[in-house]
Amino acid sequence: MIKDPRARIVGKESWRDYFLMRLESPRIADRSRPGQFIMVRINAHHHPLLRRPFSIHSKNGKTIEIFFQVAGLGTDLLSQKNTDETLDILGPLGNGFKAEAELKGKAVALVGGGRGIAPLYFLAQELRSSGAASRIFYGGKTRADLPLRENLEKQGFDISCSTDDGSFGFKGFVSDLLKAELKKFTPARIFACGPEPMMKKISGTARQKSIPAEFSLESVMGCGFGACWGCVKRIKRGDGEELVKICEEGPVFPAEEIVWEEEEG
Amino acid sequence: MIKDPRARIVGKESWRDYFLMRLESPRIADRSRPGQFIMVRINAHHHPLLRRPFSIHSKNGKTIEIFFQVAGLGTDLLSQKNTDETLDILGPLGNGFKAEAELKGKAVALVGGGRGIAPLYFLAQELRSSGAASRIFYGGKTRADLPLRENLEKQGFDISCSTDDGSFGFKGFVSDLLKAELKKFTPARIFACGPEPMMKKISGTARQKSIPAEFSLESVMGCGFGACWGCVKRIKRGDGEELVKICEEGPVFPAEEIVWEEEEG
Amino acid sequence: MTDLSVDLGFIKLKNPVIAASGTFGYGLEFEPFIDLNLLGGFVVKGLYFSPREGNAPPRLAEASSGLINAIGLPGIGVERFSEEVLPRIRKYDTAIIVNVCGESEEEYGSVVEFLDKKEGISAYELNISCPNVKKDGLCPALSPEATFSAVSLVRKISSRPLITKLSPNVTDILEIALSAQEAGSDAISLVNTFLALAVDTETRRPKLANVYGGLSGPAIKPIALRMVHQVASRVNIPVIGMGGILEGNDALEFLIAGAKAVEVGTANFVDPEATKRIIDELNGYCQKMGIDRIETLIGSLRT
Amino acid sequence: MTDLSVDLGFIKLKNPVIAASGTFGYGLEFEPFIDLNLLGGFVVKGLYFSPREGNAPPRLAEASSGLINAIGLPGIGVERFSEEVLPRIRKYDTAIIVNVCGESEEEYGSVVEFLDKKEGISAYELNISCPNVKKDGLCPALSPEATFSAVSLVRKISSRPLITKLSPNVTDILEIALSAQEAGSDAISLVNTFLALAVDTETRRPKLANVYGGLSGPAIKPIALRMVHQVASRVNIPVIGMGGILEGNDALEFLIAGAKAVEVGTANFVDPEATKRIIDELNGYCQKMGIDRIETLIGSLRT
Ligand SMILES: Cc1cc2nc3c(=O)[nH]c(=O)nc-3n(C[C@H](O)[C@H](O)[C@H](O)COP(=O)(O)OP(=O)(O)OC[C@H]3O[C@@H](n4cnc5c(N)ncnc54)[C@H](O)[C@@H]3O)c2cc1C
Ligand SMILES: Cc1cc2nc3c(=O)[nH]c(=O)nc-3n(C[C@H](O)[C@H](O)[C@H](O)COP(=O)(O)OP(=O)(O)OC[C@H]3O[C@@H](n4cnc5c(N)ncnc54)[C@H](O)[C@@H]3O)c2cc1C
Ligand SMILES: Cc1cc2nc3c(=O)[nH]c(=O)nc-3n(C[C@H](O)[C@H](O)[C@H](O)COP(=O)(O)O)c2cc1C
Ligand SMILES: Cc1cc2nc3c(=O)[nH]c(=O)nc-3n(C[C@H](O)[C@H](O)[C@H](O)COP(=O)(O)O)c2cc1C
Ligand code: FES
Ligand code: FES
Repeated sequence: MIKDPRARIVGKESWRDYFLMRLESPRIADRSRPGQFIMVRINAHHHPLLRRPFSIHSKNGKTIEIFFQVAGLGTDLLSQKNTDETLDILGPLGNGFKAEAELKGKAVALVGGGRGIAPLYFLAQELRSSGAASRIFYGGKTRADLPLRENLEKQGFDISCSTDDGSFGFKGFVSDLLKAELKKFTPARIFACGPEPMMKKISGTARQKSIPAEFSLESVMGCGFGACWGCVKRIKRGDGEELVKICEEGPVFPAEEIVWEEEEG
Repeated sequence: MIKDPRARIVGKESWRDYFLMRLESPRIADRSRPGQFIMVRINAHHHPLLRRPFSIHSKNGKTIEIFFQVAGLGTDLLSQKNTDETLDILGPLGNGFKAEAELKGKAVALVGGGRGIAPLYFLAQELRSSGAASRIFYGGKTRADLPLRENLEKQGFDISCSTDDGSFGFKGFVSDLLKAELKKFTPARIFACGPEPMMKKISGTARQKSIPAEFSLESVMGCGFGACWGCVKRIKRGDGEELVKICEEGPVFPAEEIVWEEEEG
Repeated sequence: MTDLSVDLGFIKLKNPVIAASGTFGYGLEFEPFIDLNLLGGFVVKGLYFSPREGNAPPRLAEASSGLINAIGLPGIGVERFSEEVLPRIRKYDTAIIVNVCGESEEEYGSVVEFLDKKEGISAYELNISCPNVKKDGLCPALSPEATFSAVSLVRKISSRPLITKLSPNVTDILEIALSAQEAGSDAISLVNTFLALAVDTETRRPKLANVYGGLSGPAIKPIALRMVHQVASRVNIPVIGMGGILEGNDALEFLIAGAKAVEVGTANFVDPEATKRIIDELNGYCQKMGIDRIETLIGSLRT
Repeated sequence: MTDLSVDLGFIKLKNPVIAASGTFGYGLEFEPFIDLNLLGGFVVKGLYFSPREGNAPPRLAEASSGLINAIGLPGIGVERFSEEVLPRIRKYDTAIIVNVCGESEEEYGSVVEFLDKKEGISAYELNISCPNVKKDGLCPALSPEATFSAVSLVRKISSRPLITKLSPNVTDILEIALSAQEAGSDAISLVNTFLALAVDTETRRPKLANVYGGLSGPAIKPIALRMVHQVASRVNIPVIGMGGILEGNDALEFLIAGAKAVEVGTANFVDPEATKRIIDELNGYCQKMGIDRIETLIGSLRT
């Protein structure tokens, strides 16, 4: 857990409201694993006040990347930063995905909804280098919500896409695409990140098929390093349930530990 | 009084912590007179909240210029804006200097301390075109606080400088420089802008010599257009004194109306 | 088109957006920027019976996402107001509300007595909550008894609807609101500003000549909103909410929390077109959410 | 070198900067970022007698220049604290203060009774002001009587210095402070958070599961500072000021207004090195202003 007050922006790409930023931060890059995240200070002023969490999208030597969608003021201001400006970041934070090592030689499914694709690229790279074959399922509302598709294809990943409106790939939710594909292939593990309803559905599918799964959860974070008790989610522990800090013990949890929230009425 | 939400920055120059910005705002430029000011919204967020007042430094066709020194967060953020960005501004505000018309053919003294030079350039230009001859006295702490000296010289103005530390020109306060010069020349009017203690001294000198003088006052401004009652200064009116909104009835006042604040103990 | 009108019982507003007292001058200051006919209403600067100078400068200090003011209610008094201002503003088709001040209960009474004879005023807003007049921010709205007493007195004199403006500087805002209701107030408006201090660390002096001032602006919005929610869910008279409204979304928070209308204060300084913009944004929200009548939003918070 | 130490009477701090309860975990969370020995002190997360889960999520919402939290005081209880945490933090050469909570007066008593037998605690901070536990933010610090009663009880049991932490959600903060003093508190710390609400206008639900939460951060600084000034100039015991301190200059405002020390809260989330940086900035200010002993600044406001 390192504070790097001057991580330099060394690259920036954008598609509509999606941004990919490469940050030079050797010590943080060095320690990063897939599924971990960083906390970014948006500016030195009083508003917005809190840092914002972003998954580590990739690492390459001294640099890491984040991939984000503009969701409000913080991400909007962040998207306006340019190459050669610096950012104050903390990282790497959280546990990361857990099972990479055991998956050598196996096939796995990575499912990303919208900006939920962010941590999966790093995971796919690591899985590849540890000898596992990833199939990536990438869903968005419409074609423009799949900005990383080409990048991922260029990297040679096996990728299937879905859009809610059918403007590209499978028409429907990515959870439905996965469900359909699971008739034909049985991954050793499913990794997913995206909106909770999507993850909840995938969790159901995985349980039905008895496929182990891991999910990366989100929550409003006050600190990112265990000091505020703000980011808790209900998690099964032993016989009961506990409110667990997802910045410390997560954000990634195995399917069987997650207590999904009730759909609201 | 016009709100121009998209005044485009069409030029920017800087010297250490001093900035000259040219803004394209045809309707505001059209109505501007020397001594008036604009209110600039720094950003669309919640902090800093209020607009900031800046004197109109010059106008040229569709554009006006502001000249400012970084004093805190607002001016710091403003200084980071670049050409082609837009600013939300209100203007022209305030009364402006009063006596230009009557000064045809006469000699006048314009005295600016630090950023107080800002409104005087516009005034000197107008005086010149109405046939008055300005002598400009420009004071700063040190040589670097006289960034506009060369510009003014290039424009052919008669300019004398002072620095507190003697690094350039007369060593001492610009009010002392003026006092010394007034032994040799008697302007028909003195116009001054700068820190209050400087203006107060000049006011004393002018009274002694019975030279009419006008001063541009400052105050924290909530609105700039008379709605908040925040910017008042004590002003002589009739037999008594009143608290007068300087954004409406000022910021320029004749010497005899101003009630200078007591020096603090 | 969404129906933005709201019915306060004693008056129907064309939309729930009212410009707040002390931040909208006498209305005239905003003529260059907006068409005053568009507003739900506006409240003029606080009026005492006689003209007043207000506090010594400096009167303003900026704070994080907020403004601290100790203006101290300068003004032209009821006579000049009736002669010079009222004739110029009453031509507008919008609710004109006069913010009524007093050094004593009697003065509140005489202001209302005087104005009651003049035409063109829709309601009085009883300002028993200005923190900038007495030492340590003392004002009637800090106690249920003083609130009851001031409102009762004015209630007897006034022929017009009475809105009582409350102070947030209290332990139990509901108790004060209930006193105002019991004393016959037709509505409650809240909040006035929070008593505050800012220190200049260079000079080690307060930034305001008055030492304390009142904090307004986005900084106070979450506290103001809580108070509006506490009050609106328990009184029977309409609540007008305010505190830090800069955008349509802020106004919506207050409406959803139970306010029948909102007042927009500090925002008018930042953007003299703020009230107009907020009305447009309310309209935009309603269209997006498929809401025909904005009144259906009021108090719709699902807790 | 400036002498940054401040003497609270019952304890001397190496500097006036204390990390605030609930924003500094159990201290250990900050070991990766700063040397805890540098601090004047730190207050650990509020402790009840038994472990507690706290409130349901979502627990946090950001506001303008502020943070609204309804954490609800989750924690490990006194036993695990004494066994697992205390041995690891008491080795630091800094004041360790335990923030004491209770559902009832008796529980405050039992927490203190239990901890009194453990070594390595410098003082207790009695948290009678958390707005996030009972409905509508009710807590003892809202009434002078309840404050007196809770402090008196703990005073009898505790062998250690007692700091009473006050709530800003009151009409008359001085009255409450005087009750705490009369009941034997050794110091006063203020302020805890302001009861607040934020509404999600898309879902029309409160942003926090608990509905109300407590507002902290720069937004509240001017109000907190006013309260510290009101209290410090009238009580005989030291006042520890807090509310929105992000920088050295903010801490200076509190010291000049009369606080003998300050607590730094929300800033720790924004910048885990905040306490250290603030100490450096205090030092820088003193050097620039030619101040030998920071204590000479305390209460030096020229009103
Ligand atoms: C561990 C973790 C990893 C994340 N990784 C990514 C990523 O790689 N790419 C990406 O685009 N986004 C990611 N997010 C979400 C991202 O942090 C939020 O979109 C961002 O904080 C919103 O900030 P804002 O100021 O733009 O929006 P705000 O105006 O603050 O809020 C906009 C919306 O986002 C929600 N939100 C605000 N803060 C958070 C938060 N801290 N966590 C979750 N939701 C929040 C709000 O409730 C609101 O609905 C991640 C979140 C977590 C917890
Ligand atoms: C009519 C008028 C014309 C002005 N023209 C110019 C100009 O042409 N060039 C220029 O550099 N400056 C000018 N100023 C001063 C300028 O407005 C302030 O320097 C600026 O507002 C400071 O903002 P900030 O956020 O950077 O500083 P802050 O952090 O807000 O404050 C820094 C310091 O400036 C003081 N200050 C803050 N706001 C104001 C204000 N509105 N007026 C005066 N002092 C303030 C504060 O008290 C503080 O001491 C003018 C002021 C007025 C009233
Ligand atoms: C400069 C200023 C002057 C004010 N004058 C008055 C006043 O005369 N009467 C009154 O009832 N409230 C007055 N207020 C309070 C506002 O009407 C409003 O209650 C408060 O500012 C909160 O709303 P806001 O955050 O939108 O500004 C004043 C506020 C400001 C900032
Ligand atoms: C997330 C969070 C948790 C808090 N938990 C506690 C607590 O356990 N006990 C307590 O006395 N105060 C608690 N507080 C209040 C702070 O200690 C402090 O009084 C308040 O936040 C104001 O200071 P600040 O603006 O510097 O944060 C908490 C504050 C926050 C933001
Ligand atoms: S974000 Fe603060 S504890 Fe997890
Ligand atoms: S700045 Fe608002 S009245 Fe002058």
